[in-house]
Amino acid sequence: MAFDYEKYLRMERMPHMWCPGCGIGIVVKAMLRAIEKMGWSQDDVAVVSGIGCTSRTPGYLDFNTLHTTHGRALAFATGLKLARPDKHVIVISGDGDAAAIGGNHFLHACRRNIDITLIVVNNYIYGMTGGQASPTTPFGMRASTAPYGAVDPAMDICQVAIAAGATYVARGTVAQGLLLERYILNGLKHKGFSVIEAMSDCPVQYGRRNRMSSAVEMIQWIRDHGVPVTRAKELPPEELEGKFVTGELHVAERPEYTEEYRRLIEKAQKAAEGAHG
Amino acid sequence: MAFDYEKYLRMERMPHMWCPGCGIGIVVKAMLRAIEKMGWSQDDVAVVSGIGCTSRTPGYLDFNTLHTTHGRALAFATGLKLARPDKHVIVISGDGDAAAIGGNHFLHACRRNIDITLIVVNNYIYGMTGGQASPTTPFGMRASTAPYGAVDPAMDICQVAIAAGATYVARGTVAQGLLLERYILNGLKHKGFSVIEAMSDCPVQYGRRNRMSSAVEMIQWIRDHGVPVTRAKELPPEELEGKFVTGELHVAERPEYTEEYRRLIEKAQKAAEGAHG
Amino acid sequence: MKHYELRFGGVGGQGVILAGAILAEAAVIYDGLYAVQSPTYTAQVRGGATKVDVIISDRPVIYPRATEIDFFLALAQRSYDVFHHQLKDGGIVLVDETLVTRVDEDRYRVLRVPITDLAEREIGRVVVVNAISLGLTVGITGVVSRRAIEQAVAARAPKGTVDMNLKALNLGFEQAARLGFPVEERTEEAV
Amino acid sequence: MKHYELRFGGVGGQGVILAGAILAEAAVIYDGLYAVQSPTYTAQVRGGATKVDVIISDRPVIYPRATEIDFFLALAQRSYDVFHHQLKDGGIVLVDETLVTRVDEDRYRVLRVPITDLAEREIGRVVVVNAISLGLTVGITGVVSRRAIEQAVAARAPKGTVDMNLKALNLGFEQAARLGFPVEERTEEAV
Amino acid sequence: MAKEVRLWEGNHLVAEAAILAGCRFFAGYPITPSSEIAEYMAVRLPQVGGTFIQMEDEIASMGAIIGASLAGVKSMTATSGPGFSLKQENLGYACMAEIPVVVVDVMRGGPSTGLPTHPSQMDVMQARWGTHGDHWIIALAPAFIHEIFWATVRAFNLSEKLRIPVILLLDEILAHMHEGFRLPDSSEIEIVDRAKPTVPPDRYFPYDESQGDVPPLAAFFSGYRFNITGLNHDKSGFPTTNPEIIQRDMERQRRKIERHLDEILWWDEHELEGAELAVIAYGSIGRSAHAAVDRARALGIRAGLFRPITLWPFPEKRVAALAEQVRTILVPEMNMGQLVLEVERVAAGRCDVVPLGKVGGIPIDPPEILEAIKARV
Amino acid sequence: MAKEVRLWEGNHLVAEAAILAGCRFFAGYPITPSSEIAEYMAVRLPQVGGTFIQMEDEIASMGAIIGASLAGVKSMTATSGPGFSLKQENLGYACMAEIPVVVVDVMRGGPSTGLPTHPSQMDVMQARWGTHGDHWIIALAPAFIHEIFWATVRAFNLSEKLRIPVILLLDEILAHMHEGFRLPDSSEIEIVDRAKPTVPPDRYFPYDESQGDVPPLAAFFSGYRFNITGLNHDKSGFPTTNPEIIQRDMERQRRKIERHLDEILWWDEHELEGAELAVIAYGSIGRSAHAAVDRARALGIRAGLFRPITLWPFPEKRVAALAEQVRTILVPEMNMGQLVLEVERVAAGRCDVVPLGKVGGIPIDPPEILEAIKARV
Amino acid sequence: MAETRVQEGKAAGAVEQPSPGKSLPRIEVIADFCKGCEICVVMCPRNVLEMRADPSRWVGSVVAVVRPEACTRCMLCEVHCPDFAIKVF
Amino acid sequence: MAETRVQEGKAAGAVEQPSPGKSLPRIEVIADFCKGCEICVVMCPRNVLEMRADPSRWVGSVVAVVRPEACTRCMLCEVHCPDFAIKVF
Ligand SMILES: Cc1ncc(C[n+]2csc(CCOP(=O)(O)OP(=O)(O)O)c2C)c(N)n1
Ligand SMILES: Cc1ncc(C[n+]2csc(CCOP(=O)(O)OP(=O)(O)O)c2C)c(N)n1
Ligand code: SF4
Ligand code: SF4
Ligand code: SF4
Ligand code: SF4
Ligand code: SF4
Ligand code: SF4
Ligand SMILES: [Mg+2]
Ligand SMILES: [Mg+2]
Repeated sequence: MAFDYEKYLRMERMPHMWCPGCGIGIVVKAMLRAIEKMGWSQDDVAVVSGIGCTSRTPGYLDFNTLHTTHGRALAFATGLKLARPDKHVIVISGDGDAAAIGGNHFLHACRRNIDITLIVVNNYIYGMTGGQASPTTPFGMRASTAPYGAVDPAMDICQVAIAAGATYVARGTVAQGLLLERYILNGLKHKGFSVIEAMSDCPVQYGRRNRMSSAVEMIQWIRDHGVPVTRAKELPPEELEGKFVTGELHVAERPEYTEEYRRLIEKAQKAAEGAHG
Repeated sequence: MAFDYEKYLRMERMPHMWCPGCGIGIVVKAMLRAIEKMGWSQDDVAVVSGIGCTSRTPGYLDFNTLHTTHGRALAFATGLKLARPDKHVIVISGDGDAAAIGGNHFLHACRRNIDITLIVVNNYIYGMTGGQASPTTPFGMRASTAPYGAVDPAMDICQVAIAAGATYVARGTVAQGLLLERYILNGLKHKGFSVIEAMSDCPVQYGRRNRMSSAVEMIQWIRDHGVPVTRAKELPPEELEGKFVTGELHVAERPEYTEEYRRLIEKAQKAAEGAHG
Repeated sequence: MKHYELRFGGVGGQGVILAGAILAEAAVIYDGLYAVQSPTYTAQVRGGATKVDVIISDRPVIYPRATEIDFFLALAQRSYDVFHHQLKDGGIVLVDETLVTRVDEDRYRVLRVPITDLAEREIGRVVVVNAISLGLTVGITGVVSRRAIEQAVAARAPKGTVDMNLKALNLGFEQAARLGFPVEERTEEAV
Repeated sequence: MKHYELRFGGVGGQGVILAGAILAEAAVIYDGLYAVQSPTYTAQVRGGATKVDVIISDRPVIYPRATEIDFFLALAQRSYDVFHHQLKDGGIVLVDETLVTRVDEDRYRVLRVPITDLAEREIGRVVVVNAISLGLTVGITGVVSRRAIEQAVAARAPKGTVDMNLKALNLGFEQAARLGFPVEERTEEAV
Repeated sequence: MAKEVRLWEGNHLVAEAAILAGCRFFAGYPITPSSEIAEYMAVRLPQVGGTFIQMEDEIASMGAIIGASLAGVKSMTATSGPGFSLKQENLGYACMAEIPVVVVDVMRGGPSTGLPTHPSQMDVMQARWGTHGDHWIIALAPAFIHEIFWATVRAFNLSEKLRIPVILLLDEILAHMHEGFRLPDSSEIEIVDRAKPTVPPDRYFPYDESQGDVPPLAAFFSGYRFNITGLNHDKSGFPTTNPEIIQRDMERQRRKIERHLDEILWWDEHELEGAELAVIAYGSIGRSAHAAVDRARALGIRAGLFRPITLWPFPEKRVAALAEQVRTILVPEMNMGQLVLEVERVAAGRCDVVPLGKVGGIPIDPPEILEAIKARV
Repeated sequence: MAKEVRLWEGNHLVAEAAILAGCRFFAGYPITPSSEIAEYMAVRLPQVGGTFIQMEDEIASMGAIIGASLAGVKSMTATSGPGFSLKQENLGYACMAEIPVVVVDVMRGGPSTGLPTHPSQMDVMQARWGTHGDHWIIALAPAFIHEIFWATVRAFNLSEKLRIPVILLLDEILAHMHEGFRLPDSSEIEIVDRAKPTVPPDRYFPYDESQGDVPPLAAFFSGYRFNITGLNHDKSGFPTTNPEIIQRDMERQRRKIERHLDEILWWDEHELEGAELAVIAYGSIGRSAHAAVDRARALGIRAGLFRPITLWPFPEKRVAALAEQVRTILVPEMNMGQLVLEVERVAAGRCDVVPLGKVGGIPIDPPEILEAIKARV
Repeated sequence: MAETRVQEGKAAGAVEQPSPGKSLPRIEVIADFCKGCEICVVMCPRNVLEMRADPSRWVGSVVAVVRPEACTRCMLCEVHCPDFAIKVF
Repeated sequence: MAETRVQEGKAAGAVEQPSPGKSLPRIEVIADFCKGCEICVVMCPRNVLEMRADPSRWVGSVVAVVRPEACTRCMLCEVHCPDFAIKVF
């Protein structure tokens, strides 16, 4: 049965501004279905973003929504979450937002293992500003600032997340919306910092420059270049060259930041009382 | 035979400002011995730093020396290296400088694999500003901003470097100056971005707060908590809890950034000539 | 003194801004006039209303935006609505009649051409809407010479599309003639 | 009107800044006077010259730095050299005689005590240099009451070191007496 | 219960005052000479159930306090020059989104790394103009220990009342000096909390002019679901590019300041009656000037002191009147001439305006100011 | 060989002019409406053997160009409001260390994310005061296409000559408009390179006052080994806390500007002779004002235009003289009143100074300015 | 068009046969939202959907439901429509 | 003090016996640089060095060479002196 997206949409702001075939909408839908499954009240959820096409998401959603500055969504979200650890904070970022200018906040949110879910819509490009290279633009691919092909190797956002300490890390694609939903759902359920990277298409700014001018072509490319983690383990490295691994890449248990802080408060208050008494 | 450090020191600025027993000096010496082994002319070497006790290093050394802003040494160094790819650029940073405020530049220097050698003096603390917690302060340890013990887990700088794409990553300690020298030397030889983390002591700001008030105690602690990578591979994870792994943790070959850029220039110039002809 | 202010309005992706640049190039490079092309973006991504002003003069252009517009080409209703205000009373409004339906007839002289339909029907490619529009614009206003606009269009046309674009440009001139504006003689050495 | 300006100078790590705070606390909390303690750091890490000004007055202190110093305690030559300039002519300079050897005898009234040696010899801990210095300072200047400085020292002394510090303070008073400054009667209920 | 007089370090008192003013969230990144504020907060905030977090940098700290404030928790950060520069982008966000926050900048020698452990007053213009784009901001520069306390409380109150970031400007002298102060009882402190919406959620708009120049700000998670953005927005908080809406919105923001000048402006006057020369000085140099004026008066020189505590908005009217009264205004500052520019502007030629700038990390002491006074009368 | 007239986009011409001025390094981070500068550089720099790099953020971009410049390569970055805020800390470093760099800020609506695709002139005060600490800076705001070209060349030349960061302020209109321009031949362009040391390495000091107000800057790796720091430093570039040295150093930096005002200041005057009212406007609004003045004159109104291209340092003397001449100065700007404050200061009450600020992303057109002129004469 | 099909595998457990007990699927297209991207068309494993040119729209086309009877309610079209423009009941 | 010894293992290949052919080691202490941290003392595998109190220094002590004849020139003291204060020839 059709999912009731309207419940979560600010219908007066629809249709949204994303280009025809842009994958962001697919990710947002997966996220909304996952939230519905969590059974959370809309009042208890905040959706936070930076700047970029992806980061326009909050404006369409009927939650507590916060559209911050480029790259800084996790910083704002950290304050929000610490102020109300009992509420749910979801951050949605583009690849540039999360991994270029926002790289440092990303690293440290992972390290703290704060109970926030980060969804990165990785479309290999700066969509909003007109197709400049992003840290995930694959080597040799074109962008408006990489007219001769990118000479910087692409960053593997999930690997960095794992190394930095995130405790739930998964990668899905817009070619597989239901799997993506499942990863987001598991991320939301997870206590700790969870990262879901959604490989997505930007036909207008990335596809067009790289001989995939339609969304369908790009989504196909994405489908063809994802290797499920179970299969990836069996493949020799050469065969993974130029591909990306999908699935739940890392799940771990580590103390969660706001809970640790709650414990710290108890400790401090006990010590202070002790000092008085 | 005594090493001729004076050759590389600005003797008129000595003695240096570091506290008695501070490990930074040990790292600097290892670095100077490694540079000597490279046989480089001092005119061809730049030493770049950010801000912090460690970052005071350049001021004492007779190279082209650049003391930049907090966390940004790698950004300045990237410009310097790209302007003169034929010269040698070494960056020396504290743990806060490299991994807190400088985290993003660290990530992206690793990703680009630019031929710079980064030495991180990890003393678990912000030395210069008076003992505040750093991203490497171990969980539960005290700092002036962690009076109840750190609730943030520590970052593993080397693991992040590897995940982000650095191609030579090693960890040494100030308890083993000769090994440290060897890692730095291998880092300098390596074509690509190399990271050498030197576990070091700050008796004044870290030790004092954590029941190791003398340099000797801290250096002992460091010696006792390092596990050589060969041995670490054989140990169960529990036994590595609270320890750090030393040795050459990662060595890989990947295209180096300035060389790729040189190729790009050739390509662009050929294309432009083609367009004219 | 020749001083002519034109505005092209459309939505992001239609390419009116490029069309404005080509017209300005025709004026500056090929006719030796002064010109400014000055675009306005109202949204960062596709689908927002955009406009471009082109001011052509035989003296240096001081203010780079149009304030008393002689000619307004509107390829989208939204764009017409937002951007027509600075048109002179009695100024010419040329609209794509399938896309723009509500126009202030009392104030302006309104010309209607099914530009997009023509592009599809006659040339078979929607992208040539701009070339047709340029033909129409120059045909109607005579603001630059036919030869200049032909050269400018040819110089900007992507490889392999020069003929198609010149054909479309010509179609524009024909449409202008159909609306009663005289056709300048064709320059054959254009390419 | 009582208005007294003191300066303690040393190098980073010696704790003169804390000593200044204790003296100011004695004045403010225990003697009900006004006081400002105002430190200067010349380097961020150990070993640099540091100073602290303490201004004690029976009226609110306006300018928080000393400008006409009555009393200067110098525990390091470097500190003396850098910081003695604002001392009044004829003002008192108290130096640790093993650490500070060159003093402007003509301008100031110079008092010499081997404070660090005393700390080691008599108390067995260098850290009490500050407590001895405070005893000397108060003994010489009488700027706060003996009782006040005792209370202030006791309140600030780390757990388990109160007695040691009070002993050192007393040693300072004794040294002051030795230099010819009258000893205020001992307050026993200090702790 | 009346508290005892204690010796307070300026930085510590800022932190304690913040807590008394209701601050329950602090995010910061250490930097000399402001670090003691963070360190004090790290100890104290958890004791009162609040949260201290050391972020990865100043940018993140600024973002975090805006996030926390949006959840209804009064928030603060503290920094010094280099960090203040880094906070500018997100500070502008707080201006645009009208989120109450307090930012302490303890001024040290600059520019760049400058003189980290020495005082300056070099960030005065940056406090007004540091972020890009038009914006309004309040900056307070207290001088005495009690003013540090009350300025901190007032910073929170103004911030809450006007939905505006308030900058507290200290200099290193004030930050590190210790002075006696008795903490007031909470009953002695007036605390202002931001207005909460009175309308039901479906009629709530976070920038609704019809609710006054300062529309109420609902807290996130309080049942009012709305949108906040750093883009220009309409009354509902959604992006707009409508020029009229934007113009009106900016004018309302300016009005927030203009209509509340009475509450915002705060200054001290000393010996201005009959003065022929006025010294305008603030922060620790305000104290130096006070002492200098006393000495001048003792010499029979008709000098007086105008000591603004609110630097931004600048007390234009009062200074204009002063310029009418005196022949000379002398402006000593620990910089190469910053606030003096504003004094010149406001004096508008009515009297001579003389800068007395000094850099290098040492304060301008009373004798120096006295000299300058003497040279001008 | 004389080049042909071409239609140039403002942003592209900045980039091409930079290359002609000798720029061989560009580091940037995309942001509307400045991105075309980076995109053009990405194509063109490698063609001339230079280097373009897209950094991870604006902070890194600013750092990278300082690094490259220190290696002797002329360097530039370009950004818009939010990115300009982020560059401030390292911009201050360039001031302190006196490293020549050119920073382009294409102004869009602000504050914060504001109106990314619409013009403003809201960063004018930030260009002067955005970083912490005392510093001096040059900011140029061209208005016509040829001025964009020559201002870019001049930005590099001044930067090299004075060892100072130069800000090129465009607004979105100028950045995106296309206008005809013939690129000059390189023989027509005067190019200034920073002075190289004439002393041997052991007698070289990068801040040696005895070498003049602008001591030569050796390139890294050129055999001169020296130290550069953002701390206050002595003549050799090593940290110092000596107040006298610092005061002298700062004064020398100020002198760099004061003694070269003739070369730095650049403005255009139009119909000022006999004017009773002067309009002061810059950038695209300078063009609007020009048109408005023409219309006013046509109506017999004695209005004139003063159009500063150098905004910082502000052409104080000329404006003061103008204030003496006219009854009113009108200052239209696409902001809520920024440069007008400086005009007020300099006018010092000699005439009325009337702001005409407007925000919302649409320019102030000639009719609006004409209206304002009429209302005032 | 077979080669452009992008399908989500069974792994996601979503592709089902129409169950006889239930009523026929109803597929709703919100034409105002549809941007004609064709994703739903290629996602559909049953060729239920097709693109239809519509020059009156700036995007040029809109989706049309051409074989509703073949629909298995697998939801892949709905899940992958980026524009919230198609609903399967 | 044995328990405070911090030694770099043979792995580094640095600990050697004094070679009889060479002249006796000369150990130079630059007293002005020595900050009395004791690191060289605990690093030395041959107990060649010792700390000596020196109250005239703000750091309170300075290193002294007490058994030069035992030195193997292993360089561990020099390598680990953070203050460039000890040299072994
Ligand atoms: C400080 C700052 N720098 C740059 C920008 C310009 N900017 C806006 S979005 C963006 C990148 C968008 O790319 P990404 O994060 O991948 O999001 P997408 O649009 O692709 O979804 C940039 C560079 C900005 N708004 N702020
Ligand atoms: C932008 C900015 N923020 C903060 C500081 C203050 N600061 C100087 S050094 C430092 C940290 C030093 O720690 P680390 O990098 O670990 O170096 P260490 O002193 O321990 O060698 C900090 C926070 C600064 N100078 N600039
Ligand atoms: S530009 Fe790319 S990312 Fe942005 S909306 Fe369009 S397709 Fe999506
Ligand atoms: S504070 Fe720590 S890191 Fe800094 S010099 Fe002292 S011991 Fe070394
Ligand atoms: S639900 Fe959609 S995708 Fe699935 S069969 Fe029906 S029309 Fe096709
Ligand atoms: S996927 Fe959605 S937007 Fe795309 S064609 Fe189908 S219904 Fe239309
Ligand atoms: S070289 Fe140094 S460490 Fe080695 S034996 Fe000799 S004195 Fe000891
Ligand atoms: S290691 Fe160096 S500084 Fe430390 S005691 Fe030995 S010689 Fe002195
Ligand atoms: Mg992207
Ligand atoms: Mg450290």
